[in-house]
Amino acid sequence: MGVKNLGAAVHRIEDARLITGHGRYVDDIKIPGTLSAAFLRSPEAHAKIKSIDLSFARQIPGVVAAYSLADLDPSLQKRMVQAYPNPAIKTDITPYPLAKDEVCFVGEPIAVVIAEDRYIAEDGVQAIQLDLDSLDCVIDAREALKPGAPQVQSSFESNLSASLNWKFGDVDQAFASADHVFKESYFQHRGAPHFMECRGVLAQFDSAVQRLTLWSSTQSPFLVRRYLAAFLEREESSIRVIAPDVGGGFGPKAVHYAEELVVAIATEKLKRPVKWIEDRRENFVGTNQQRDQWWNVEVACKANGKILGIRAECIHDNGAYVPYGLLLPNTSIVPFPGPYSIGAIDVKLHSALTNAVPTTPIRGAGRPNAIFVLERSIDTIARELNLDRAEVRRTNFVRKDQFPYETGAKLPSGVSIQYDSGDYHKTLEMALQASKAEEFEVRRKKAAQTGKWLGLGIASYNEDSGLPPYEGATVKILPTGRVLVEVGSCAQGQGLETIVAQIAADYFGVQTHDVLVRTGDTDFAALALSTVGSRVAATVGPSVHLAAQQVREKALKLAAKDFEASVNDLEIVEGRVGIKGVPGKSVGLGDLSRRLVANVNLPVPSGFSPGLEATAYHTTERPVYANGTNACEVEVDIESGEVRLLNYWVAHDCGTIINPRLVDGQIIGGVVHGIGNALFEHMKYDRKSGQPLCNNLGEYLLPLATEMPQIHCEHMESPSPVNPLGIKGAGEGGTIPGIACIISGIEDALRPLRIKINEYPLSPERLLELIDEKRQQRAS
Amino acid sequence: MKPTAFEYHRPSSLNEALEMLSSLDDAKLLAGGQSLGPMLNFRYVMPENVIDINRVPEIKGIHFESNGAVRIGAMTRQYEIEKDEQFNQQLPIFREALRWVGHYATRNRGTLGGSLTHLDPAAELPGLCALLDAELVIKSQNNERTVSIHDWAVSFMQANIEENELLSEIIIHPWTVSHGFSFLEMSRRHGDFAIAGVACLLSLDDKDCISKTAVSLIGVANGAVRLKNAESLLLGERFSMDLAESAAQVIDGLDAPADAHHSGDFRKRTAKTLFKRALKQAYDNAIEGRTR
Amino acid sequence: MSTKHSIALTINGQRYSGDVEARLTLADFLRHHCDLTGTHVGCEHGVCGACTVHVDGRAARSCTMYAVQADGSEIKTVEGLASDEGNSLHPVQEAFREFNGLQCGFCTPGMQMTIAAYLEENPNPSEQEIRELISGNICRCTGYQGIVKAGLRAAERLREEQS
Amino acid sequence: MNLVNEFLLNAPRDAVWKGLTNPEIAAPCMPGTQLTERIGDFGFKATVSLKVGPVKLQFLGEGELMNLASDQSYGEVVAKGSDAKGRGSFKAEMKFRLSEESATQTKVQVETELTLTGSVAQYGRGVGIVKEIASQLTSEFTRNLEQKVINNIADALSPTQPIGYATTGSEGQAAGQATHGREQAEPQGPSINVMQLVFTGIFRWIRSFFSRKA
Repeated sequence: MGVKNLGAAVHRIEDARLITGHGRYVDDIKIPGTLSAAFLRSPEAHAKIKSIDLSFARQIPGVVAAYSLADLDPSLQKRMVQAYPNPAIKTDITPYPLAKDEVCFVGEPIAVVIAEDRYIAEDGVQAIQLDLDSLDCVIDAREALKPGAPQVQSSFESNLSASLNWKFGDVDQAFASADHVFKESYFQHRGAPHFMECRGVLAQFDSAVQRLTLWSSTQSPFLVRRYLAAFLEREESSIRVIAPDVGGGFGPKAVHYAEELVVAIATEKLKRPVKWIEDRRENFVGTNQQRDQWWNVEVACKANGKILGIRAECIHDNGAYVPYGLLLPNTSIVPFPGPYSIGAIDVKLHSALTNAVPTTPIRGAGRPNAIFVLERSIDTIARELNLDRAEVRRTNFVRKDQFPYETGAKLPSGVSIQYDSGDYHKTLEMALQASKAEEFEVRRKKAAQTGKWLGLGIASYNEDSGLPPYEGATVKILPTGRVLVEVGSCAQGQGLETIVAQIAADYFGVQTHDVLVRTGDTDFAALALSTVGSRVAATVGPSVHLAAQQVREKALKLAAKDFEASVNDLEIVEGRVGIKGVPGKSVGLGDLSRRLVANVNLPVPSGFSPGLEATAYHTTERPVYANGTNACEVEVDIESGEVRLLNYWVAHDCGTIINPRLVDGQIIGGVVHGIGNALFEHMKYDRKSGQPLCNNLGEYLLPLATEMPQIHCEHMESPSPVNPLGIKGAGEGGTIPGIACIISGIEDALRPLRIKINEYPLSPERLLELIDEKRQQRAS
Repeated sequence: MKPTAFEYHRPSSLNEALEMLSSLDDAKLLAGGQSLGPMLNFRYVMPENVIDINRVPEIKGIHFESNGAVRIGAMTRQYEIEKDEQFNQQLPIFREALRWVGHYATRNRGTLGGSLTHLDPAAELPGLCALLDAELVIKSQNNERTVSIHDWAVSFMQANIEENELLSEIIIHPWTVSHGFSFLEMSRRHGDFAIAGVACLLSLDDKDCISKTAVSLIGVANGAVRLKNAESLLLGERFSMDLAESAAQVIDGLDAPADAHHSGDFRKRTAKTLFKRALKQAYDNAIEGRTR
Repeated sequence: MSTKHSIALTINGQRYSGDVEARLTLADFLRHHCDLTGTHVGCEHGVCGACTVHVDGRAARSCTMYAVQADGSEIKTVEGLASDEGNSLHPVQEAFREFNGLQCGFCTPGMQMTIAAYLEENPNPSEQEIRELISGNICRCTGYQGIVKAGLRAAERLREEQS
Repeated sequence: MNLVNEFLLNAPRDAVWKGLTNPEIAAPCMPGTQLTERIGDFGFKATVSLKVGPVKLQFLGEGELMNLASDQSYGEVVAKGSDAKGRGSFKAEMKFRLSEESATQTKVQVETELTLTGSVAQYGRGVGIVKEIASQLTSEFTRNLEQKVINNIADALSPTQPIGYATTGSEGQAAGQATHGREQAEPQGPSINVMQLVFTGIFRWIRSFFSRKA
């Protein structure tokens, strides 16, 4: 098979265009005559709309149209489609494409102005006369669930969006037989996604063929098409959705938004292409976020730290609408028991509507939250029983000989949860070794002599990545002999084109640059779903493998027929099929492909279907479990409250590595996202008025290069038996344990003060408060 | 995030600029644009007229006077100050502080005058000007006046300047006595608005007692603050951490507003921590300078 | 609508002229009037750095500058970073590719333009200096590590070229 | 946000009450405010101009007095307005209580629940500043009102002695202490620099603090 591409650190094929400024993001696509849209968004967290007067906006030269919901066809004045219906949703409320008579969060789209350019469109928005009647609002999810709380939506009496329970084993028995029970409360806040390219849509309607084409900065072109078609009551085939180059996604771009609908409706009404590019201020109030969770957790364990059972209850901030089912709250409870063998789990979650931007998954979704609870619990046991933190993990880990390990829980589909493969003990040892944990106490003492407080953080995790059920791929040999791979799913920086090319290239003995890869287009033959949950490598990858294998077999079979040889005697080298050991006798893949593309009345070779191509799906009912342990070294300045991250180590197992360069990139980027959550990012709202308080990148603190540590990656490969390539996901593996690891390090640094840290983000001010509280407790 | 329409004017001389300022209604001066640009894009500020003074030659550049004074044109860009060797020999604290002023690319456009007139409470350059008792030359079509930096801030982000006036240059008298310096700042991330920052100059006499000192504080109150009473507590004393601690108490008396992330009390606490450290660093630096 | 202003400037060595409204940002002028879409717009308030270009040889945010201000200036964008169109890459670009200094690619042009300008001034930067340099450019994908390495490697390459 | 202010006015309670409950007298006492329309006995429309740093805001608003106690001890004002250029809006619900300190002195307590919305509210660095502005506005208002009331009752003896007053923010911090003479108390024109007022107070206080110690 020549040089093996799978597993090699090849350079990305995407880079050639991206480093030279020739990428094509949605705002880079130029169609002559395109109009620009701008939205009027609610300035209030909750209000009745008394009136919307668009007349001044419409008078502005260059404004082509202005619409509120009332201006749309009556058939379109309805709520958007629920993306993930779930009978557990008590308040199944999706937004209207433009608000009808009530607005429920700051940023909710109310009206749209469409103009010759964005400058004029914004002038139009500014000219809209909006009259609102303020209603009481609630931002704090705990408050929202209290009797007498303001109603988030007038149409619902309760703010409880759903209650979920994740339960298996005999929890009462576990607690009854425990030597110790520890109770802790946790506050977790994850912020906004802040991909660098905000969302954007370009739509064009071809009235001759009645077909809508939509370019969207999305993670899910197929789902956008599905929900557009359902809302517009059109055939899916009359809509084409393309994801061009997308500048980061991290979850919220997987969701279908009102702006996609409004722009699609407008282009058809106006018979001109219409574009909407979200600006950063809109992004703060218009793109879904993740926010608050409050947890009460009880852990029952034996004297040696072995956990018998966990009882937990969580209040989760749902935001104002439920556009994406219960995916986010579910991912906060389903990860239990994490990498640990725990016999009894009872986790309840109450998802509360609040008058804020809806919450949907961001990098890791609810998993970092669940892992934070588990990892803090492990550290709590170690702290309270005076045990070594690593040892408590060893005591509780699922053992290598237990794989495939059934946790005892079942997925909503009824399939039992089964951890596929791994060696959790080994990645822990790898992380400890890499971080020279054994000598850490020496380093701590040395630092203490200069007044510095050093801490070592540890956090382990596993992740249900590569989520079921399928992604498709088509592999085709072009007449030139080059290989074309089309996958309907798309990438937002992960390097999908490169890994797809790597997987395909090996079947044809070619290099990655001989493989053309096209992604993110609903016009492709194979169905696709969504680039979320670290799933694409583990689902698209095996599909490409299956399709390429079929094409290879077909090519070999055809060549065998020509050469009158056995398929077993043939090989494919550099894109040519030849007979092993017989130099000079070979046929190019392009020639073979042309033989399968016939002319009228000229048959294709008998026994062969037309086309040297195949479409294949890897379907699965189970996810694959990436896993690992992170460690970090932090330095705390207890006078100023500042935390410096000195070093960060990752030992992880994402199964078969397709490209170590890309895996490192995913992991390191994920860790930094976790660092952002742990120390910097906080989407603050005024709790009374519901106004978001830091709507700019100067005040919403994304991680910068200056505060990031050196991040070192160690790989362990335990191929997953769930897919033929053994691939597991890597996209979120840095983020999921990252938060817990940093907080563990800070708590360890403050060990002499015996301070518990049960929350994040942790600002210097909050850290000093915790230190002060402890000192006051001690004094009294 | 596109600005409202405005009329654009680009004077090529100071006189022309002053003439425009006096004749145009609702006019805003555009210097480096690193604060005004965002304000315009956010539509926080919607002026009818924008006067771009980037091509007014009279208000650019650094001049060293024979009397020791340094005159800095208001339109001198922050990077030009950072790069000027003679300037930094005399005023090394500037280079130290400029590291914290925005970022590389914003310093390429941002100007000293722009920073002083925008007057963000956390801005570093007004803090340095307060430290060095800078004098600001203000011009209008028919008038010229000089304002002490200490009379410059009249309110939150509001400088002592009328709508028809222009800040043309900043005069600084570098300390001629041998001294140590320090600039410390704490922000959540590099280049952010400071939670607090402290600038300090300090001279020692032959008995190691503090013979002259200046300390200014940014980010805490509504503008840069010169801590004169702390300075007087330090004068004539030998440096010790106890001395620094007691002088730092003056910060408790300041009124520090909160923002979305930090309380006023935390700003003061941070300021006190930095004050002590800056003083120590300036003292060490002074000792070092003397032995050099 | 306000008065339009005629401007003429050089972008990547080519002359451009046009009539622009005063409020048109330089970034939008480059992207939508000159079709140079390599310059990206990430925040429009001067924080993220995605729109960084060179104005008369110095790195500047093109979102907080107005096109009319660039009248008579020499602008360089990512499309003009490599010395000759098409074939060769600038050492910064090569290093970005080599060290995986990008993922989604959106911040990349601004990062590259920032680093390229800085290396002209400081050919031998420390890692800390590179980190401070790019603290004015936000990347949400890479965690910066690849970018920092790319910056150091590019500096090395440029020094080799000079000597 | 909640703001609590307390003032002592050198005027009899009856006069203060009459001024406070007459929009034509009371509304223009708010700095930067011009009454544009009177609606019934207790309603009014007004424009309010503020300058916060570089941002010039002009609110178009309306207000109404309500729940006025017959014993002249308590009343409420609800005022709201939106910036003419769409940068946000405010709503202020004020409860005021009057008590007679002496025949010529009246204590006024004002509790304000202030809500800001829109982009003016969404700038985190402004959070603390808004509180100060609001407190200062209230104290300026009271000061202006006092002057009007004194003028209105045609007291020939205008106070020559400076009157001291203190304001208390809801966090119990003294926002400043200042003295003023009559010339400062004139209601301001349609556009004044509010922060200038705020800062003058604070700045003077900071300086006085230092000069005390220096």
